[in-house]
Amino acid sequence: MYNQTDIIKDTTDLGPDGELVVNMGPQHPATHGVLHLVVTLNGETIKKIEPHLGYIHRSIEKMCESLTYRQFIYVTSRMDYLSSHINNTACALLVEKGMQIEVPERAKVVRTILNELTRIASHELWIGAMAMDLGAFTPFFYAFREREMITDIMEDTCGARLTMNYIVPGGLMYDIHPEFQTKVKAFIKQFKEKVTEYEDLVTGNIIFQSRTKGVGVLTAADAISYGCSGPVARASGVSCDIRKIAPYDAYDRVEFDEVIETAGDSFARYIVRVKEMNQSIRIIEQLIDNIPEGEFVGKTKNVLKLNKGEFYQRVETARGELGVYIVSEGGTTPHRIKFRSPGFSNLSVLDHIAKNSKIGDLMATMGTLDLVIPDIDR
Amino acid sequence: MQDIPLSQILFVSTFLFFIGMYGLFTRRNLITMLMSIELMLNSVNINFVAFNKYLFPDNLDGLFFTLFIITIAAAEAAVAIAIIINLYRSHNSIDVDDATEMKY
Amino acid sequence: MGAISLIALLVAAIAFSAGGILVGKILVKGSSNPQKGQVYECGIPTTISPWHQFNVGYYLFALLFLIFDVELVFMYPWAVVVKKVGMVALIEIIVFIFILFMGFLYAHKKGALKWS
Amino acid sequence: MFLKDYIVDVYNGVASLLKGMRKTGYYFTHSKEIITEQYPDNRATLKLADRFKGEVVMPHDENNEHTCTGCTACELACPNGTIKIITKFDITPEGKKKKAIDAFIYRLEMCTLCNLCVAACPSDAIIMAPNFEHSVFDRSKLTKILNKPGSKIKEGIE
Amino acid sequence: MSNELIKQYITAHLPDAVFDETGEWLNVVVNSDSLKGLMAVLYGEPNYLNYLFCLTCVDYKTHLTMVYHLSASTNRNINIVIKTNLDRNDPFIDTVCDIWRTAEFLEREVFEMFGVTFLHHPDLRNLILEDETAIAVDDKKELVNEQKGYWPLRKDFEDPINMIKL
Amino acid sequence: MELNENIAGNPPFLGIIHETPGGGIVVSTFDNVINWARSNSLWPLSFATSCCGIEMMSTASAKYDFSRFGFEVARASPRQADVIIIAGTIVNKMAPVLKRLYDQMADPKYVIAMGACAISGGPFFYNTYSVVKGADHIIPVDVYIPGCPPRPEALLHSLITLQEKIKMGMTRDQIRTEFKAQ
Amino acid sequence: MNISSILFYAISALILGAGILAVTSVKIFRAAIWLLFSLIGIAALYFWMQVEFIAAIQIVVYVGGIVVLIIFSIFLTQQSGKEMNSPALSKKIFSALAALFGTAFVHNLIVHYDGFKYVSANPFNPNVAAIGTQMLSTTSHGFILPFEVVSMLLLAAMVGCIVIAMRPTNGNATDTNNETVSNTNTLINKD
Amino acid sequence: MLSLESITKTTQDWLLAKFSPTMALTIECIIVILLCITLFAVLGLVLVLLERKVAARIQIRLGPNRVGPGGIFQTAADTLKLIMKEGLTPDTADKFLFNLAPFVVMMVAMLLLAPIAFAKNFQIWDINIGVLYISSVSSLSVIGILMAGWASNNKYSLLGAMRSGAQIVSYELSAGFAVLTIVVLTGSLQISEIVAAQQNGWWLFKGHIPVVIAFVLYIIAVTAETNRAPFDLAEAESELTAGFHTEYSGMKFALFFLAEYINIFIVCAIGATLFLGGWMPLHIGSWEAFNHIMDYIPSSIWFMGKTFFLIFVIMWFRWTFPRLRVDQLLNLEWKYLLPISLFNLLLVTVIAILGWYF
Ligand code: SF4
Ligand code: SF4
Ligand code: SF4
Repeated sequence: MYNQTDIIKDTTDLGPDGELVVNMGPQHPATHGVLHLVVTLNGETIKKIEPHLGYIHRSIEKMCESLTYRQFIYVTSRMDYLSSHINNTACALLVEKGMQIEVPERAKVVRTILNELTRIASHELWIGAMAMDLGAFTPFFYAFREREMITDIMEDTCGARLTMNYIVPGGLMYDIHPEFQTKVKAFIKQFKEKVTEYEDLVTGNIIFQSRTKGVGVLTAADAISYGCSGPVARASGVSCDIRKIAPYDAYDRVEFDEVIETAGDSFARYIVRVKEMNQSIRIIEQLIDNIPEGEFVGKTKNVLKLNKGEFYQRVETARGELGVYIVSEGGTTPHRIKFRSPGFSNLSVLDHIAKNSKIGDLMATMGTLDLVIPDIDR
Repeated sequence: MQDIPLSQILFVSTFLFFIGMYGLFTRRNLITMLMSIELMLNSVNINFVAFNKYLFPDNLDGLFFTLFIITIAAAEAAVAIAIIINLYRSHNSIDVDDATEMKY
Repeated sequence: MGAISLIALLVAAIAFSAGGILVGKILVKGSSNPQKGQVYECGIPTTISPWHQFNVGYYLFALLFLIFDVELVFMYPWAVVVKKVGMVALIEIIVFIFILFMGFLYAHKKGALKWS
Repeated sequence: MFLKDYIVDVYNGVASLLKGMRKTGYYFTHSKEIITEQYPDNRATLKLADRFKGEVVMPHDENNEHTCTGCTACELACPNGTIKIITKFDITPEGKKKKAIDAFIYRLEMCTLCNLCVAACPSDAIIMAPNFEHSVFDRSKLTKILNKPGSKIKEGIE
Repeated sequence: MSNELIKQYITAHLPDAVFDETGEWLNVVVNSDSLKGLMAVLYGEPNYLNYLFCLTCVDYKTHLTMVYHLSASTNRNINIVIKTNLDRNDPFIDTVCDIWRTAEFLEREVFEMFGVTFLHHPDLRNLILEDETAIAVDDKKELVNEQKGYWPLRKDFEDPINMIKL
Repeated sequence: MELNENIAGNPPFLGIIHETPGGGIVVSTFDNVINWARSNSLWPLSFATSCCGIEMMSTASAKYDFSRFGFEVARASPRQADVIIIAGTIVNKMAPVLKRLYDQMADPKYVIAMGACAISGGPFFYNTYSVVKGADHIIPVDVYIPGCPPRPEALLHSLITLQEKIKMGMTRDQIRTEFKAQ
Repeated sequence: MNISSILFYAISALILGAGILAVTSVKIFRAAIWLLFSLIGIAALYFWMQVEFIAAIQIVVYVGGIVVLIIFSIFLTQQSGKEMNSPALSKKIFSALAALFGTAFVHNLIVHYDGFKYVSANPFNPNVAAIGTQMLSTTSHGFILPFEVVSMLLLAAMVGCIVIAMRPTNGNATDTNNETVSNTNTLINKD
Repeated sequence: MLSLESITKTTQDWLLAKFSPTMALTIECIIVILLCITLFAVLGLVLVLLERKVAARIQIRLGPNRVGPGGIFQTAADTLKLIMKEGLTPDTADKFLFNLAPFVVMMVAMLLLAPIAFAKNFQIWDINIGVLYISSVSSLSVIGILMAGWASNNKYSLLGAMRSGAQIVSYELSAGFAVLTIVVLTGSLQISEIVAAQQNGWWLFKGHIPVVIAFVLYIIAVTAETNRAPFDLAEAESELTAGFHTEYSGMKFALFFLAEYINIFIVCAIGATLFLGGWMPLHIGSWEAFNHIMDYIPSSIWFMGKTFFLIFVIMWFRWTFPRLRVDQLLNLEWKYLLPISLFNLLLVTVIAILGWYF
């Protein structure tokens, strides 16, 4: 039934003297899903890492070719499920761009708030998972406590906890929940109180610092060459925040800083994400009291048809730059759709920066790259 | 305890010594040879302790000898293994047959 | 009780472990399939046995450990009598530790304590 | 100086560790921080968000009537073929033929809970319900027929 | 740096490049032979279009089109799209992964999804689909594409076993 | 809306009501004890392929805390795990891996299919060339919990259902006939 | 036969049996394990002789140190799962004969020697305090000088190990990490 | 009075009066065997549950609470399940060693119980080399781990076992030196004498800062020796799936699991004995009334209380800290702990010789 051979060829060749070829993944606690790394070890030192993808390749790009422009959005929440709102936004923006749909202000602001909440939620989860990779279990639970608050807000407004499908071409699917603003404010208050806990438990911890500082160093030149984006590139000193470069939704009217570190090591990537959460809070604070009244969805036709041509939309997800590239032949379905996923490029850098480090370092490096495998495999 | 005569303990150590010797003769691998040598050293230790216990209980000289033998065995094992590892690095084998053919 | 108790403890350990394992063996019958006996490696079939030669980086530490362990051994009888013997013992051990500490510093300087 | 650095190193390291231990110690001693909701025991009080998308249901009123006209807009809107509508033709009392649903087959096992069908339905015949206790031993139990047996369309809905 | 300058620059380098400015960004259609040279030129001074953020392929039923999205890492608002058309029956092109390391994985993906052969690619194997069709490619393009036919993202792709059409 | 109301065909809620299994199945006390132990100590394999895995993590987190049931000892090695929670899509390349993991688990072992993908391919049923249309094509599944993703409470519900199934001490076939008849 | 002698025979059987297996086992890792059991048996024998201190030392140094070291070096230098090629049969027989002959000879010696009769009136009292006192004493049976010399020996061994076992060169192994993308520029220039 | 001392004494007297000495000895042995097995089982159950509860409290959740009142039967269910689970042996493993390893680990754990003074006059064997016996026997446990790791024929197991080997042997040194400080102060290796020496105050309080340092070093070293987080590299989940026991299932796995907890108990018991006075009640200098009240608390409670306090500390470590990397781990031992403990030992010697302790 499955055209699949049992043998992965690359593992058959014996390593040279004293080298051990170890498969990490697809089922491995640290690969965050189903990444398969073929790691060549010399003692504890990594000599080579070869990623094998496709264990969660769900042929989304093929599938989207037969889905209409309203339908294909739901698939994208399943791609990078930790940034599902942002993915949805990208698709919605693209359809709006292709059809020149006017989006009401209210929808724009709400989208921005939701996107930032999603970013915080994603980073929270990442901190937890990353700490877990490094062997500290407790921060995971603290991080999830805050994340649950966001999930609650999402659930109230979007009706789902993870895969929202709330943003539709033209605006939002339905209006925000009446208690949305109070809940978000409560969350901001709690978050500001609790974020110092990470300082105590993780950031300041000597073990954590010694495990991440100077580990997996990525230079700016490499970051560019490998096409890295998002926190990974910003930790290496490359400015690449799409929210600044090509503002969408309400990003052009909020003030926030693009967080840039220059060390390029795992610790810098960690710091970038933590600071980014604070920036997100800043953005939300600016917008939450100023949600304009009005329609939440613009006028759209019942059947969406993109103009003939090519469209590209970039957004900044929690992991980096997501690009959606659509070739339209003018029909109701895309002719070709390509998702430029941030994780794909960020993953390709793994071999380069984790080589000649220890197995333990691989966990730190991989953790700070923040890979979401379904996003990479699509 | 005293129903076991000293000679019985000596038999055991003798056997052990010759077992070690057999190993030393038949093994061609430096590590296994080292292991055989450890056995032989241990049989000597048994003798020291037994003699001390049965024949000269006034002093503990036998015990000290054992103690020092163990010390020296440890130092010897450490250095031997360092040499073996070094040998392995340069010749990729720790077989005595290969080692004897080596050109220095 | 004396040494007999050690034997009793050994018997206890064996009885405990063997008992548990045997109960499981007798009462549980598992299914069998060809994959079950294979070595687990994240769901990918293993192709090279780890019994293939393998570079352990730790032997240098084991070497050093052995030396310090022997030192430790000599310090036990010393520690027992040090209060009785007094100053002589202190000087003795200072010399003893000093000499070994030289070795330690040497190892440190040579980078033997840096794990590569 | 070497020795000073060494001692400062040790001191800082230990201090940072103690800081972390203080935090965890705090939580250990403050049981009011525990946030666990005990699901099966709190069923009575568990309040899900109204909008929570648990499954698609078709509300029936007390006369066992629903408002689905069988227009198949939901079927078309559904991205992954979860809904299958089998229509039949009822004979109204006036003797006219009228399209109505025979079976509204909904395969919960496939539904992505994306809300597109609900949004597409012109007569609000289906809604999302916050039910989540669906676990079953047998997959075929998850294929449901949403219109209740013997139900019919509400008067005046076209 | 404006589109105009880039255009001039490209025209100077490749007189037969075709420009298309109807879309959001400047599109350049070039010959597949000259693509690599153009890329190398754009990468370096004075353009510094050194950020390849998207590399993909589009199947137009008559031909395949490789699409490269380039940008300057210093100013990500300068974007340029370079396209080149390939023969659908025997698509091959020079790799760009010695210019951008990210291209290595992206090209592997395109290779298995569309069957485009990238010459001089260091490790052209399947990345996502099953590995059994791994093949070695060197300069001779005759050797390639043993996995003929299983190119999922081509438009005429059929897989009656695995694919259920709605 | 009242929970679980008017859902046809669902077994009665299992977490609270303990009905003795009928159907003329003789269960000795010893078996009862064993089944009690097994049902209360289900150690999951840490295995998650995609989005549903995040909800699984949420279930582990402090708010839902599946450790209350004794499930928290997530084992990375299938040898020590009792239950695979298939949290996420299974694709063709993953299928043999999943099968191998299942095969390598020590008996007794259980499987929960979490989410639409694991049950039927769900969102990726049509027009995909690489998705397995239901994990039960590969390994036998004990409990299905639909949703995309199922919320943590739903996963807890499925675990309770599984516990109940184990306590019944019936085989898969027995269950099928038993519940078909209902 | 009382418990004590039963124990003695059991321990002897363990020592000898494990010893024989240690020198004949074809798998080197197993050989190391058998050696370990033999050494533990010897420790047990010391226990039986009530010299607990030496028994503990035996375990600490031999089992905790030497055998672990041997195991590590096995991994480094061998294919630990491979069966070692066993020596030629003739060699085996010859060695066995030599060993047997030696055993018989010594056995004979022991059996016929009767100088073992001397038993002191003092009880044998090997407690640690006594050992410590004797070790630190400077009288005729004191071992203070050997004690100090041991530290020299250990120092020498440590220095020797480091000199021998450290890799001669450490330079090139460290930094292959930084072969960055900068080579791409050169590639382009070539084009 | 509720004292284990009187119970043992009565039992012994009764046995000797009733039976011949050999018989009495045999019966005593049987009692010891049964007691130890029970202790093992109970300790395992309690400690695992305790760990899970502590973890839950730290992690702001409830922890097991549905099996029995407050979840107290949770570990019983786990154990029963593990016993009733199939025990697998990989085809390619070295079956003999694979099956032997859990026994070795178990035997080591069991043997370590012998010299522990659980209460006043309640000790299986007050061996005269007490603490040395403990160090020597505990160094055997590394063999069990190496055996398990190698015999599994699994890469993760092997890597885990190697790490564990290097780690355990390294940390044995500083544990040994920490123990030595107390030996220096007491002048004896025997557990009973060490406890007796703390009659008028625990060493932790009597011995000034150096003993406190030794105590800290001891706790760190034994945490590492028992492969507990933050030193749990041998079974580092995120790196080596389950480390050296990846291939073990069912009861054999349970034995490793159990032995780990028993080892924690033992090292904590030793720590309590050495530094916190074992079963000695808390006595403060000349506060007669206070000392008297303290004496009313049974000695076994004192002992268990101190031990469990140390166990709690070790658990607290585990749920707070990230894991170290293997080279950092070795660095910590060789660059920090070892020199500090050497130096500390000298300090303590000076204190002991000059009689500067209370
Ligand atoms: S919710 Fe979405 S997937 Fe489910 S039936 Fe409606 S449209 Fe289809
Ligand atoms: S549910 Fe609504 S959309 Fe679907 S068939 Fe009925 S009326 Fe039409
Ligand atoms: S069922 Fe939905 S949430 Fe779960 S894995 Fe599939 S797509 Fe993701």
